[in-house]
Amino acid sequence: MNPYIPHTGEDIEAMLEAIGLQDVEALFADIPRPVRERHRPVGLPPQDELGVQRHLVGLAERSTGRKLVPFLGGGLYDHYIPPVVGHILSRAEFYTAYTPYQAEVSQGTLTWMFEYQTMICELTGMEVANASMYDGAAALAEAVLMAHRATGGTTILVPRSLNPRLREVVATYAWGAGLPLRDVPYDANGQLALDSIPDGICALIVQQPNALGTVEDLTGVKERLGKAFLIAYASPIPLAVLEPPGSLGADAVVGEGQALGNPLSFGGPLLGFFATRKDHLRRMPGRVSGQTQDVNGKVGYVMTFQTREQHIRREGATSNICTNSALCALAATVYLAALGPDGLRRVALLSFERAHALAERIARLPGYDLAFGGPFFHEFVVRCADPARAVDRLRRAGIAVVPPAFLHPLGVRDGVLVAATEKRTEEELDRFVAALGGR
Amino acid sequence: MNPYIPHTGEDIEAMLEAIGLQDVEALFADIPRPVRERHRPVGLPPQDELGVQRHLVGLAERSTGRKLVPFLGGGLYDHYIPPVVGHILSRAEFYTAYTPYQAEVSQGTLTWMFEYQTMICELTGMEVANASMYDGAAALAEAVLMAHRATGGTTILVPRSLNPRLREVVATYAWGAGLPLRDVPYDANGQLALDSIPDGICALIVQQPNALGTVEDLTGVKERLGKAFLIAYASPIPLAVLEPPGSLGADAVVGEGQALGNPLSFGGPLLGFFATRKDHLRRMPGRVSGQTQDVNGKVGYVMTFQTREQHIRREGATSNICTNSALCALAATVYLAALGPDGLRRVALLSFERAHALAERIARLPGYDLAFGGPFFHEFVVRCADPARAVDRLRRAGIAVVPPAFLHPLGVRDGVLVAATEKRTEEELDRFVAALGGR
Amino acid sequence: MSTIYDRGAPGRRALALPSLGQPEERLLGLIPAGMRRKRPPRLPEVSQPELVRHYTALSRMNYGVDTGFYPLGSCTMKHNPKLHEDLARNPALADLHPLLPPEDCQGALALLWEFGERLKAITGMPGVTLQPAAGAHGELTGMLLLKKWFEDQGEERKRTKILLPDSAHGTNPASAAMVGFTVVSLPSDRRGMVDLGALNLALGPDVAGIMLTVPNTLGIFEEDILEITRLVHEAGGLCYFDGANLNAYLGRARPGDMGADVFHINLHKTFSTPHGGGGPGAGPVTVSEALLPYLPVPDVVRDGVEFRLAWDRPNSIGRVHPYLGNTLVMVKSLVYILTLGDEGMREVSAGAVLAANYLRAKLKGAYVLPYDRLAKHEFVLSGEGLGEGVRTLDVAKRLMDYGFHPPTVYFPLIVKEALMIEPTETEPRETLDAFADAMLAIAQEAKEKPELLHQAPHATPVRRLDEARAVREPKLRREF
Amino acid sequence: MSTIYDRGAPGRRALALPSLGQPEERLLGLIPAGMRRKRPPRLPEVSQPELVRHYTALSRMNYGVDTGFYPLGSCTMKHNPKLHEDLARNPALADLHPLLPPEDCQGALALLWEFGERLKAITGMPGVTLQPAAGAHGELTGMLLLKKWFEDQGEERKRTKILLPDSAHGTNPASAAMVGFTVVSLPSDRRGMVDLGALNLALGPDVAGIMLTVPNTLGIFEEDILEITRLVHEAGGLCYFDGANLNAYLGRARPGDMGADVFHINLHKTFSTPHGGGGPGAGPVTVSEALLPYLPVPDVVRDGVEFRLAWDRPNSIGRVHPYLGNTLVMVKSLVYILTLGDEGMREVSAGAVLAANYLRAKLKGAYVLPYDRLAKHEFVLSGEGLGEGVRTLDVAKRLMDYGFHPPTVYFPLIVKEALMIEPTETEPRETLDAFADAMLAIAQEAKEKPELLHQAPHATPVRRLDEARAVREPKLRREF
Ligand SMILES: Cc1ncc(COP(=O)(O)O)c(C=O)c1O
Ligand SMILES: Cc1ncc(COP(=O)(O)O)c(C=O)c1O
Repeated sequence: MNPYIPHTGEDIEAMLEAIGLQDVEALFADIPRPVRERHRPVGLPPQDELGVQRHLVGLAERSTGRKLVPFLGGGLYDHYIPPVVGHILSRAEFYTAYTPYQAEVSQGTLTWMFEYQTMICELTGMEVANASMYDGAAALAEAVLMAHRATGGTTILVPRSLNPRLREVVATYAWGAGLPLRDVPYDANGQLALDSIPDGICALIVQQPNALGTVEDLTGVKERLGKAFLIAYASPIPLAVLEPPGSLGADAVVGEGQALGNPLSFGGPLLGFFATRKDHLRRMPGRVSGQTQDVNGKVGYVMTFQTREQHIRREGATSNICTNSALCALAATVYLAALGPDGLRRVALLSFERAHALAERIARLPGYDLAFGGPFFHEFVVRCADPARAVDRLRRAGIAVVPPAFLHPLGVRDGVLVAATEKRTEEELDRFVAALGGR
Repeated sequence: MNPYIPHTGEDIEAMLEAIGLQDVEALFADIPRPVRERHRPVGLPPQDELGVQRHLVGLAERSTGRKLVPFLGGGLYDHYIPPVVGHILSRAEFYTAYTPYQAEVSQGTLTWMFEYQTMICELTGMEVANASMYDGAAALAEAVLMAHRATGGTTILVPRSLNPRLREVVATYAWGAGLPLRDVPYDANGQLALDSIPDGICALIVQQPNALGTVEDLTGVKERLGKAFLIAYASPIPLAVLEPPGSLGADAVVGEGQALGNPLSFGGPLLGFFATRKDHLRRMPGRVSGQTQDVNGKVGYVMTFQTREQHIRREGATSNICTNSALCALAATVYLAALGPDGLRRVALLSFERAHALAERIARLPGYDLAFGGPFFHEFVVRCADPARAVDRLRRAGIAVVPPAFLHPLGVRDGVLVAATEKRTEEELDRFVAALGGR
Repeated sequence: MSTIYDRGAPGRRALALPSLGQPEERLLGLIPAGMRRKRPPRLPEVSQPELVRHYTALSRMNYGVDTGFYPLGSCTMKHNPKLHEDLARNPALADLHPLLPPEDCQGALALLWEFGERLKAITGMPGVTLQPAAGAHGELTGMLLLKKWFEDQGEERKRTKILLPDSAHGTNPASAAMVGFTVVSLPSDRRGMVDLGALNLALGPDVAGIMLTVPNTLGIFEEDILEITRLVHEAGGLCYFDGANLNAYLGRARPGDMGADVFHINLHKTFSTPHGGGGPGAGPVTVSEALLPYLPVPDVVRDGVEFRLAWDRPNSIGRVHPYLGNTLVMVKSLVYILTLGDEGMREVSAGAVLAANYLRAKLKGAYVLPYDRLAKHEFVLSGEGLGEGVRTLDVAKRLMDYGFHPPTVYFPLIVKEALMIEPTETEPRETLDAFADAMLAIAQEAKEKPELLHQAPHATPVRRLDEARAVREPKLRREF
Repeated sequence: MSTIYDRGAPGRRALALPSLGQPEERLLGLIPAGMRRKRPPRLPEVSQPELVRHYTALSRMNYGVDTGFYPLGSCTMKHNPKLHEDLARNPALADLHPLLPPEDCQGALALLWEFGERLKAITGMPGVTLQPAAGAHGELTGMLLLKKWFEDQGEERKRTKILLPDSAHGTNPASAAMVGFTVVSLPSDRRGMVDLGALNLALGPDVAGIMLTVPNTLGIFEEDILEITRLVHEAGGLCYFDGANLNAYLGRARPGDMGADVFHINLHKTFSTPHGGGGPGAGPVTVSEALLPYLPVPDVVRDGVEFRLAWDRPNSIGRVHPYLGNTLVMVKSLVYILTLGDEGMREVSAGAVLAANYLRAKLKGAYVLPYDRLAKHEFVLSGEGLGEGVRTLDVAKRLMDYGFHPPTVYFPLIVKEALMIEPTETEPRETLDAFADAMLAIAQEAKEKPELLHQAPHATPVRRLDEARAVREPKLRREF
């Protein structure tokens, strides 16, 4: 018997009898015969757990990358995940629940959503946040669509220093919605070079720190944009130390929350966070948990402002999103609660320190230099004559960095992107420098 | 601040004030000054999680054994553990609870204990079982002590084919209790050669299958023992297929339950199971869960027959055991429930089949033979001229077997002990045979 | 409920972190003063014991598949096999960075490739993209594919309408709208199926396509499905299939054989991945021959025993995901497919449809069953006429007192006071019986003691919550 | 509660296993007919969803440290750090077979060696064995060591008595008895400490030694400890220390400096490993110089950077464990020690003693406090005189209604109606306050509404259970 289907022969007979049918096939009589006849099996026999497990583990372990020391960034970061996060995420009551449509039996989910929203608002300096989007790219694309709804503008200003993966996803959504993108260059520091703002602009996207690793200076930017949206795409760990875009006038702050207690996961699932100002609450995509009371006056939480959502508003909804990234948001919540303000700051500064220690040592190597002069956080571009060769040397020393082609769309052809987190040890830094130095 | 101690400076002050003390040191004024002064620190600074984790994982991964294919037995076996077992064991309500002294808030533990006792009785063919002992060896030693209490006899008959680790532990306990051991030889089949039973015997131990892997024939043994105890030490997976010692007159059936859903754990924690006849209930060591009712007549479970136990009976207790192996017993319970009668039988037969397939192929190799002619289950002794060399060949092929010295106390100096479980693949068998055959 | 902010005290922490090794100021000096944060984010300050207790307590206020029956219609809340969870936590997958060069992530690529092949075979369609992160994301991808197709046909400006049965899920119209399509609603007929007459009237040169759910959200298989897709194709349109209900015919029929051009699959429904209290899921999309050139890039391609990423698709709609999709979710579904095999997949749909019809038979006397025909994996009752002022919401809340999660309510919209019940194949008959008994008891209560329902739930951590108040006085974050 | 046997149906199963590949009979033929099983064991037959729900439901009826305050005296129910659980599940440890040759398990040996060294330093004693699987097992090991020592001194037949304060834990006399010693009870004096006069009287050439608990089970430090051990040693006896209460002075004092010859450590108390609903724990034993030659074999020994097992101890008592002890438990405690360091260990004892005295101060007005002195990590109240027929058991059950696990009750035996309260260092002050409030409220209830206590608990999955009935009509297994 199938271990997931508890119907014995006797069960099946009794159930068929109650329905008034002779056999199981009769349950499918309403599927047009030609459709049933055209059906072809996949060609797979049922398998036992041992066999499937062996197959899967065998496949997974073919990935040599798991043995390399990662100095990989490019949007996702290898931070330490405290074991307590995994333990909470393994609580079956959390992970085997659906979206909390029925509040009274979902107070666990609704309460942490409320906590998560608070934490995201605090990190970003914003007033309201939703309970998650698929990933940072989707959050950014949705912010663009929201800006369009709010401002009526169409053109989106996109820095050349935007992470190319983000750019590609935003471009897809924007094309669908009929919104043109326009490039904004960066300067020798690797920072946004914002000249004049053309008319009819819908929004400017700024990534903080940007894809070159450079910290942007957002002061005065919103003032220059006027009604157009300032959309900040912010990296959450640096936000512990950097001025939150919300305090600098941003209309929406979105980003990728993977770094907050979620594994790299080969790129999915991820966690898009989305925060904005109260004024835009009714334009915001996604689920929101709100505090209320029960009939006895006891505090409780419900999903609220659902009239924005697809299941009520249908084609008029603020987004089509339904399933989101809840469990990853729970991970972020537990992570932030575990670290607290001091711990988060510590992780940020440790990562900062590792990156700067490494950058300094690399810059002293002959033939290597930092590509940009601007301030950076935990990621930076190394300039060298032959990036492919540099990466190859690192690889042979058991070190992984993002392939140089990643930077090509940014106009960087002589660079290697390097990121560090608090997990990188002195010994690993030594190994990195030694490999580059050719020793 | 220490992450496990939530006392802030303010908390400490407030608590000291409530107590009426000035400082924390005053809390220790009752420890004689010379004792406090002689204290020397260990010399360890506090460490962060990342560092400790790195240290531990680093140490653990120094064990090359984890990369070898195990054909290891000798009392512990590498069976497949269905993931569902680990998921249940990770439920914090189970693993962070103490012994269920307070029944009304411990129905989870007490209910599974009742289930476990039922399953052990069914497996062994006995009437009552306790809720676990430390390990099989301790269970066996306690059975010997119980036999002594029950029969008044002192001499324990111990087969030469008993697992030497069991023998050593039993010898230690028996020496403590003043009970002499006497050897019983085995025959050319590797089976118990029970001649005459001397007078004043307390008990005969029989291991099923024994340490040579051989299946013992227990028919008629109890009859010959008379009042003396027949104590069977049985391997639980083979019990799915072998006649339970309880049906063959055994007075106590004990064993090592690791194979039932518990990892090898480098030998600990393990799971001693202990079953006996109703007559001996009040002589039995260990915790027992019993069914009863609450004031409303609702069925519930409590720890019962506690007057046997040390906390009530003190020096008159049936054993000193307090903490046992509860969580491992829960693993066994979930394992047995997951497999059911058919699944357990399947695992037993698959292991049997793997072992026999391998034995047949080895026996066909020149220079190798099966050491004993008796029926075996999933473990057997290969006879060869140079066991060390054979083991070395296997090791170079990435295969681990029990070091030949394990068999020396059994009088086997030309043998290699080989075990197989349902996890061993055809490819691994091929590799084994090829390695031995010198190809 | 109290939140984590109500626990703890300043200075407490749950984790021992490495020290910085140098003064903060030295490091901070490297960031321009204007970009330095003035005020730290207000985050909880709790010790590890407090942290663990808080979230353990929260979890215990949740209902999940592992705690009980969860017949939430349209959501396919089936058992989540435990093997899947463990495999997805394997560090060889979970700790893999997606920007590693292909030669260093062959295992992950192999797995994604195999998964894509399986989905193509299961749906009978020649192309697949694994990027969409959920069903609605798959719908968006599908709508983008339609847009691209008509752009390529030079019909982009003409074909602006998407036909949508009135029983459709909310994500369908919302997805169409995101790509600028106008939604035209199609009425259902008395059978609860697409009204062919109405379809014929609606079709024309301005129609880009139709979005169909098969079986539809009433749980009814569109018996005219071949006719419908033929008509749409003849009118120059394309057929989008919402695959949320694939559990109803898994292993027995394929959308590719029904005329689908695009098909999304909610892995968190049919393919057993847990829903995580809202997500993450995954929504891979399979497509017909015609749409192959437009699929997102990159593709995972097999070259002998090696796997690589291919970008050679000039007409692609582009990326909808920054990497390759929700890999860790897909692993679970791949394991599920391999475990089931063809036989198991047939058993899944058999079990799901059997259970739904069994419950339908048991409940149809006591509740209004607006469309009384053979159901597939779910069926829809109405809470109308149960008793004095009793609404479907009351029935739902009352079910909680009986220890069950309520069905989906007030959807689909075409049934008044809808109660949409999807038992799935993973429930033992005893559970179905107990649920039916509770439903029957509630119907009785609705007549005899309606206040029991109005005041329900009684046995939950909180009593009925005031949703209006949450909107009237919005509290969407803790204020300090 | 219903058991797993009440779920399921014949033929259901929770796991897909490989098929056998050949007829069962062929294989079974290899086993002599008489030894083949006639009737399969009656085991549950359940599907995976049923299995998971049953045990999840059972778990939810349990109280654990992760769900709330667990002041069970003498059990040190502190927080169990989550890092420990993950590290102990590392396959490099968990899947390691103990019979591997030492060269293939260097990691595990290194870890055990390091752990042993740490324990020696913490206790200030030169020898250690890691074999004992629990505290009582350590006691047994200790008693065997004493027996061996006296055997070696030729005094085996003479030294037959073990002195035991009347406050001792039940395992102490039981362990002494297992090795054939006669137990002689020593009265406590008014301070709650060993009565030196009585000790002097009891000592003599027939005394093998004393078993002491420091601080004792009243939570009181034996202020005369140096005098006591001196007297015993002078009389030719040895001193066994029960280390269950090490949490009281961790990092501040060492049994080796107090005159201990044998000391057992309950890792599942002081060293934070979870108790698992009864076990497993571990009870390593450290010993004085004199007893080194008798320790169990083998020993883990370091040779440069290599680790090996050493058997060269001809006077060893032999093995008490078939392998090297509960390695996976020890890993957790090693991690704990490394995380805390010296400073953290001092904080542990400070926090534990602070919390105990804080509660003592708060409760002493409302409950009888028979020994009113500075407590260490725990203290003992009496439930006497609370109100009309109210017993300690009633207080314990009533605490459940307030959401707390009751303290240890009716132990130590020298306090009537004992309530033994051990808060540990891992509880926030807020929790201690809430517990104190509940205790005070209950004391009030005992006077005003004693029936509330007699009938307690009210808010648990079952109400008060009939223990007498369980003995009268024993049901110790399911009957079929
Ligand atoms: C019929 C139908 N279509 C689409 C969706 C949206 O899927 P997702 O939640 O995965 O985005 C759902 C989800 O409930 C659904 O039931
Ligand atoms: C004082 C004391 N000694 C000994 C023991 C026995 O220890 P274990 O349960 O580890 O065998 C206990 C356990 O509660 C105890 O409290």
